[in-house]
Amino acid sequence: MNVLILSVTLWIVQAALALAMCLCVYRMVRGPRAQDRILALDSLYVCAMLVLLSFGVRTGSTIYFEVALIIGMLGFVATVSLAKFLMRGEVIE
Amino acid sequence: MTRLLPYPILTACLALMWLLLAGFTSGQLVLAVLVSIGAARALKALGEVSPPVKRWIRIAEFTGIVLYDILRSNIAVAFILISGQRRASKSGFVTMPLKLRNPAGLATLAVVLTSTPGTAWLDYNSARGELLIHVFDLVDEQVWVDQILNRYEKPLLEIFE
Amino acid sequence: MWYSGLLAVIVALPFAGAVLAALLSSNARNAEAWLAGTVAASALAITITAFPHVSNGGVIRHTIEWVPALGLSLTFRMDGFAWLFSTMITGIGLLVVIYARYYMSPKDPVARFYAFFLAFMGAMQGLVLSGNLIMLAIFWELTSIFSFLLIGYWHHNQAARDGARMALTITGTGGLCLLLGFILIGQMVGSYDLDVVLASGDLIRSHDLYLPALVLILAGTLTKSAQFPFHFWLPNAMAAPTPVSAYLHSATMVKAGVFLLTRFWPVLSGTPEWFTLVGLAGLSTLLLGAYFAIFQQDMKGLLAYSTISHLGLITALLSFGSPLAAVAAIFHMVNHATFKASLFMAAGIIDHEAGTRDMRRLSGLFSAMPITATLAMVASAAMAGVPLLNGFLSKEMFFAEAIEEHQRSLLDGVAPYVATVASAFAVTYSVRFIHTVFFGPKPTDLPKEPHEPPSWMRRPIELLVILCLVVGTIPALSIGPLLHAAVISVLGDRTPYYSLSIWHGFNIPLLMSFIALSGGCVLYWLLRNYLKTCEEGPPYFRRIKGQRIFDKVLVTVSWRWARWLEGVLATRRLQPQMRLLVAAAVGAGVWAMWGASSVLPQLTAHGLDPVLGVLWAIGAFCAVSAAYQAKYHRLAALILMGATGLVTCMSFVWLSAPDLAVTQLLVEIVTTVLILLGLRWLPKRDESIPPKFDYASRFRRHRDFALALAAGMGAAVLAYFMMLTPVPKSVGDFYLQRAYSEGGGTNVVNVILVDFRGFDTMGEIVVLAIVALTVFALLRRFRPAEDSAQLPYQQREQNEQDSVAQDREVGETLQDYLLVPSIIMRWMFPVVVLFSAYLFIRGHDLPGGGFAAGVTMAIGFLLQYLAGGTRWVEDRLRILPIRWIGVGLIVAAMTGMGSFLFGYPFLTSYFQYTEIPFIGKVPTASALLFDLGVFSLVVGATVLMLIAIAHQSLRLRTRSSRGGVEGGQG
Amino acid sequence: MELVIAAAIGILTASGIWLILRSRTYQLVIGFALLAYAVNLFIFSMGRLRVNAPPVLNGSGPVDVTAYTDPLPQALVLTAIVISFATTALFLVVLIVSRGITGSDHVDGREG
Amino acid sequence: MITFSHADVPLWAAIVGSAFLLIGAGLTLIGTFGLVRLPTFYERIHAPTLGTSWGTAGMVMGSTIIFTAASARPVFHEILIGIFVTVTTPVTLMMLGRSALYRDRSELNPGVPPKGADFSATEQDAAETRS
Amino acid sequence: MSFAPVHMTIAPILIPLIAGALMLFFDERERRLKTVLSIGSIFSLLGVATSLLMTVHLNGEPLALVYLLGNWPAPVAINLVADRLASVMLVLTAALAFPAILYAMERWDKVGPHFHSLFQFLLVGLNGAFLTGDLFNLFVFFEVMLAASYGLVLHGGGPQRVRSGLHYIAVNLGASLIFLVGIAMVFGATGSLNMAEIALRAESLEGFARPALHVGLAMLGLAFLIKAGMWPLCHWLVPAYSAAAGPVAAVFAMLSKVGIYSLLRLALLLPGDGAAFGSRVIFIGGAVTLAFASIGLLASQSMKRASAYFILMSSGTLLAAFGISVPGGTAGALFYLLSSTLAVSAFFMLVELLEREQDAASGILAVTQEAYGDGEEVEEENQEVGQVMPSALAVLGVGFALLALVLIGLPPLSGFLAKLAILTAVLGPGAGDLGALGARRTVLAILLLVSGLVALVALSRMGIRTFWAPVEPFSPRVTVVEAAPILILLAMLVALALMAGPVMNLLLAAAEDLHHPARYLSAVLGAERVPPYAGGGQ
Ligand code: NA
Ligand code: NA
Repeated sequence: MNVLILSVTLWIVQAALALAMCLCVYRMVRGPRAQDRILALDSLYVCAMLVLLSFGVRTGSTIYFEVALIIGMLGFVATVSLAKFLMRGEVIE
Repeated sequence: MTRLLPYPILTACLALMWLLLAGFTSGQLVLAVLVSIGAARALKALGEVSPPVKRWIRIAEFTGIVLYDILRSNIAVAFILISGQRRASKSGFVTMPLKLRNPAGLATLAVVLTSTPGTAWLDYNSARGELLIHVFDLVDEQVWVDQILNRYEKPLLEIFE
Repeated sequence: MWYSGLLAVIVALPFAGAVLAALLSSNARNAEAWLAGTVAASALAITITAFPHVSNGGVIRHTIEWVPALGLSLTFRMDGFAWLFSTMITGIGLLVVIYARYYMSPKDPVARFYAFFLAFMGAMQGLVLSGNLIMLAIFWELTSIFSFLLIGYWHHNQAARDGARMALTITGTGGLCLLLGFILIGQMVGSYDLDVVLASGDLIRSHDLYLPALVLILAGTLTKSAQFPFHFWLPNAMAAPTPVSAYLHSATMVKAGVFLLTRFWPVLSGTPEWFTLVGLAGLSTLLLGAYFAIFQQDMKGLLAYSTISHLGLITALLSFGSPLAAVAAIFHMVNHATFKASLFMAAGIIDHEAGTRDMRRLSGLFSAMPITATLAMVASAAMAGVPLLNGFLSKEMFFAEAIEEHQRSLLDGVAPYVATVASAFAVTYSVRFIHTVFFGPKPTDLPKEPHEPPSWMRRPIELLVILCLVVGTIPALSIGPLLHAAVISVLGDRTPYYSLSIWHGFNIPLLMSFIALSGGCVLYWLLRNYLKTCEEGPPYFRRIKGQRIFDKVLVTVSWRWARWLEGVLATRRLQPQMRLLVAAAVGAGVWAMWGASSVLPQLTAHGLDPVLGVLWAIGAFCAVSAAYQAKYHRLAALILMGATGLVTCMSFVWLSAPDLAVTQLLVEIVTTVLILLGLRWLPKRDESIPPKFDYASRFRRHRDFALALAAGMGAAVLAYFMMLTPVPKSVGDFYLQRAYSEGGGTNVVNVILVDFRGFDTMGEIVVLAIVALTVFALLRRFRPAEDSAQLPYQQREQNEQDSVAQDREVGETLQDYLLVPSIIMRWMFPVVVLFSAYLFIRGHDLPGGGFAAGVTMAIGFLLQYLAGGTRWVEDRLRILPIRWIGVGLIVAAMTGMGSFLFGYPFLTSYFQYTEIPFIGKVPTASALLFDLGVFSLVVGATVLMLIAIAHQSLRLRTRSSRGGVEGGQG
Repeated sequence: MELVIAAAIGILTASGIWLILRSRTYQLVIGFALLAYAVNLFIFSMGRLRVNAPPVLNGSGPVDVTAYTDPLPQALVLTAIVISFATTALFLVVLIVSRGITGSDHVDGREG
Repeated sequence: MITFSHADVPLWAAIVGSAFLLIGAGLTLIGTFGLVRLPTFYERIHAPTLGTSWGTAGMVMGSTIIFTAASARPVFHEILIGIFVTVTTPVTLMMLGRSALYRDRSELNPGVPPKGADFSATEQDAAETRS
Repeated sequence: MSFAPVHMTIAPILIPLIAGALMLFFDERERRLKTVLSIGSIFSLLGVATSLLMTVHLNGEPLALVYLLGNWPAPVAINLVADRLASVMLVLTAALAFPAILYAMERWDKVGPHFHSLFQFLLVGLNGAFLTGDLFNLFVFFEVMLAASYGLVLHGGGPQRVRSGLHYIAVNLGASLIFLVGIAMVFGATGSLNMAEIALRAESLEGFARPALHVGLAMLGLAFLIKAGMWPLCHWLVPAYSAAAGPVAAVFAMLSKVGIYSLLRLALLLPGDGAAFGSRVIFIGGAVTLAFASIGLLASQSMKRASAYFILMSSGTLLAAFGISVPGGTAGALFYLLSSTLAVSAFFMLVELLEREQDAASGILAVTQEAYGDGEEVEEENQEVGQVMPSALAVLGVGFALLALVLIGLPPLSGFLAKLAILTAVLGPGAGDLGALGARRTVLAILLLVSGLVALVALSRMGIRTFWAPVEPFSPRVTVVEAAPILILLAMLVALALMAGPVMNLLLAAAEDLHHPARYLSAVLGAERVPPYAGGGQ
């Protein structure tokens, strides 16, 4: 029972998150402005992180946790520098 | 003391983080303490001053409020997004004057506003102490101004100044 | 017994002399002359003493090993024939040295002259004394090289340069052919030793490789002795100083060709091929040379062509293949050497005294220089083949052989007539030479007032002329024994009976001589007025100037065609090269996969994970759109690339490679920032310029698309089949089994990186270090292009707005912008530091490790630069990335070498569980120390790269602020 | 699964190749980055694909090698990632410098 | 390192955990849905916060519950993810929003308050956006 | 292991590595110190390499010194193999490095930062590539070598260098990716990275593994051929090498040989005596390259460009000679490799000295740019100049002439002996029956002849233009330090000619080893770990 519940849930969860990623990518490609793309990339990172979380649960292992953690902790560096590039035309002044 | 342990709270949090990551064993505890002291000194090198926290009690209270608000606005925004009646709600920019000047306070406010679906921190003019946010579901501006100033800024002022 | 080592000495002596001569000061004329003279004389002396041992068939050998593996040894070998030549080389050499002492003017740098001269003499000696084919080829080429240097001696004038170059090109090429021919002979005989080769004539003549070998060797010899059609270099070599002409172009170098023909006569001659090829060359040269000689106006030119013709005569004799002809050939070599050398010297004297060699200007010099005139007359009489002179004897022999029937062929038939006509021509040009120069009216408008030269300048000529007379009158007594020695050494038991008497009674040869003499005189009488005025070169052939043709061909082939071909075959553009690269890769793949269809594994439907499928649908889509956007929307392309990287990282997680995922992710972040940093310096791409859609560019696009598609499909197919084929027994199993028990870590990948294959990691960090240093070095001297040499427009605009607003300072926009973010970023710093420490420490047992930790740390620093800007950070943190790099390398290397102390190889890891109070058992592995080195290096390298680029903005600001434009806060 | 990864490799390779055949230096940078992904995946796939069998041992004791995926390709890919990161960085800087000196971002340093 | 098989998860934990997971995933999906559907950037910028706030929270709680229950000892480290996401997302969004504002202003696009506007100006802008 | 200490085998990699790393602790002003360090390292390299050669050559047993890194058992560990060929290459590298560094002392090491470190790291890469017996490790050292070469090829800056450097890097990045794919396929097919093990397993492959291995080898071969500069993949080489600074170009003469070395090594290790990469393809490629190089040589005006084409010429010759894989030919080709490499690198430096007058372009420009460009390097301003050499022109002239002899292949210097060795092995006595590969032998012979002729024409043209044509002889300002390296290399060439006997025997032995892979296999796979080690073996 519990196995069934978990597997079905995880199936749905991952499907939902995968769909979410697709939507992010749509926005990313569609634009229209750079800020939209960056925003999309940011939420793509978040979705990816959540997928990895769910994957951890699915495989019942904590070994993939750090990857998710790195996305959560450092993923913003990329998007932040992109944003700053838009504002200042330069990442490090 | 402060030269060895510049930021006690931070150090503690770091140690806790280490333990959360590496597991709670005596050995890890020792390591955690050593490493977090080192890490804290790294921050010291950047010459960061630890924020002057006045009223510790208010912090918990404030946290509660925020979590509740976040949950509420999550539901609200989610509802708006799925229910087709997009037209009903309207969004717009709101400018408000802030008394809050303390950077840490501002940072906290920023985190709160951003984490709350429905409000987005856009611009803060330090010269005028003027904050520009974007509100997703803008029924009445004043309501939002009041909420932010009373519900968030006031406790923050109490905490930090 | 004569010490054979002396052979090496008489070859080495001139070379040693050359070195000495080169070292003497360049205007010590007497010293130089004495040196050269002594060398020549002593070499001559030694040679002469050797005569008894070679006089009847004896051979002296002396071998010095050089490269046994190649059958190449310095084998000196002297027999009668070689002795004869050695004597001529040293003897005439001595005379020329004496002559040159007076000929060369004080202005000339004589050191160089004598150095080259002696070196050439040495090369010539080596050539004639070689007992090993390769050694012979070596000295052969050396003669070409030194003659090049001698001809080009007066390199300030164009003629000398061209003549020298032409001589080198032709004779050098001939030499290369000769070498190949010798190698073929070696193949046939199995050895390069001359004696072995001479002993196996029948084998060679019957071998399949005989013809190619023959052709190659003839290419060498005929070019060297200026045989038609390779004759044209010799007249142009007359730009050399006269002593050089007298030596090289009469006695020695040009004789090398016929020398070699004679050397190999026993081996190669007697076949129809030989007769046809050699005979054709010889007879045509004989005739044409003589004909051309008549119409020369330059005395040396006339002598040059006559030399050509006489060499043709010798060649023709050798072609006949009969022993008697060979005897005649050898005899004529000697005779020609004597009279031609003396004539050249005489011409030199006239040039020297009268200041010109143009026979149109010279005349009636007899009264001015009677002795020289007399000598010249005798010598040219010998050249014309007048009785009682040496030239007559060998020419008689030639006539006799010409009549004989050797190989019944057309050539045989025409030989006598050609011989007669040619020697008639010889008489003509000889008579002309004497008559125009010494007789007739007194010369007018000569550059100098002619008179007899210093007597020592004449001595050599006198000696040679006397020789002509002596040999011409009492041949049997004078030249007889020497000739005999030479003949038997060449012909061995085939030596025929021959008489050197002057009178053989009335016979056809005598008749032919008579016809030739009288006919020649008559011909000159007819032509004399025409010749007084006519321009250089014979009628009908004047247009065809060998020189001009050669130059034209050379320029066309070696310059025009070459440039054109290079243009066709090479490209200086990158895109074609990349296309070739890809095409080659695809081609190689297809080539290797050809016919593999039989062994392809059957496609089995493995469990497809829909989520992974969706992920890669995203990844692929992003990759393709990145490729599509990269030209005009760089930022978009970068973002899409980031998405692809993210998907890659996720699939690493999916497929059980957490370490890869971690590393990939971190590298992803750094790369993005790096590229952003670079993007600032790239020019604006405006879409307003629409991409070209003409036929060519569309074709190019389609071709590239096809290439890309092919490569992609290739990679996919290979990967797919690889994944479906059963796993071979991989070394990975070993790693899995020993990682913990012997490597002391549970994260096998990390144990591999720091222990099993730590050496790879070593190299990898070196690469990282190098790249960082290179980046640093490159940017040290970085100059931005004009349009990116100012602040980005955003900053200019914002600064401008700030300065307009009353209540704002310039740069406040930035301050407000970063007010909150910078706080958070700063507070993240300790967190990142801690996390990097965590990644490092756990690395050996769980995903992480030195590299991941290092990059994390670097990102921590990067965050601070982002938040505070370069100045701000560097006021607070003193990061010395290059030190980090150095430390990293040293630590890693030292850790590896630590095992030396215990007598173990590099990087032998040591680990144990140590008991520490409170903490308990902790694994202490030396590999961890190694990983520390990696960590330090990665931090240093990454930071150095990022900061080196970031600093450019700072430099720009300082420069622009120097220039007055106020930059925002840095 | 294999099909997905193979297709991924193919598409990444194709896009990368297409880009490195173009004329703008920036396109080459992106192209090489994409190709690096492709090659890394390619090497990785040589160890065949396993889900949830990371080569991280569960403490001591005898090791059942079939329970883990082949660690060697992963180690190789790690090295490859680092090296391709380095070279990409270098190439980027070179193109910046070239753009600075020649004034053009064309791969040949001059338009056309 | 902790590993468990789904069989070890007690039923209650499975149910509760799944609930949280579903909520988290759902909210995230809705957020990205908004990212696609909303007309202007300033509205879209709200959408991802669904994912970063309660989306993440839900997933984190879910996995925490399941891991803790399955491995019969507290496994809280997922909390860190929640914390860091909450702390770092604002940085991105603030900076991004500000950049967008600057760009729209310098391109004089309609619908954004001009530089240094006082309240009244902003009200007008709000009015514009409403209409 | 006779008189070579155990760790001698890895010393050629460690010495320059540590030297290069130590230099990083001193800044640019302490150039003297860095120079001393690098010269010291090179000398010790020379010593180590020579004694390695002695060890493996003189007492033929063991055939090769095998070094198991990390003391792991034979097929698993990364292993270094110092056999005759490898040791010869090591010696050659060190012998080239010293003059190059000497030459750089005069000016080039001031032109940009970290020249000496990069140079040392280049040596690390080269020596590693020669020594390693592991496929992936070979890749790593290739990358070390290339990375350093990227740095060095751009050393001195200037538009020409940067432009050609960009192409150089782009093409070689592509090549490296192909290399990786090749390694992956080979590993996927055989499950091993150890060359010996791969060779062993290659015989007994069935199913898709066999074609997979072929593809892998094809990719590897392609990568090597790109490095070697085989036409039509060679267009990056000429501009890059001719733009590079003198000393850099001088060592780059070695770089192009690494590809050929690896090709030879692998081709003869794998079953089929050189058929692994398709010896026909290699022969044809080599022949075409040789032809192309000859054309380019004729077509090049500047001598620097010409010297770059000489690199291609030697690559072509080597490939073509290896394409006819007979031991004697291999030995001859190896002799040619030694001779041409020394000659070309000397030529690069000589030519720079000569053309420095003609175009004071890049080199000087770079210096001044560095000196006066930035505020940072003002100290460069007072760069000391060594004492100028008397009668420079004469010395350069003689040098040019001798190098020309070697490059053309005219007697009596090593160039001639090299061609003789190849021709003798291919056509001469001991070539056996010419029926086998007769066509190839003939083509090779003709090409050698023609290329020699072409070199003769081109070089005589250049020499006359430079030394004879000028009305008043120009007097190049050459310092002793700049001329010394060229003279040293010339001395080496002369020595090579004089010592040709023993050298040829050595190379024949090396070739025999190569053509009997069984020896290599037994040496590597039979290598013993140092006891005691974990898991038994006290
Ligand atoms: Na928000
Ligand atoms: Na102002």
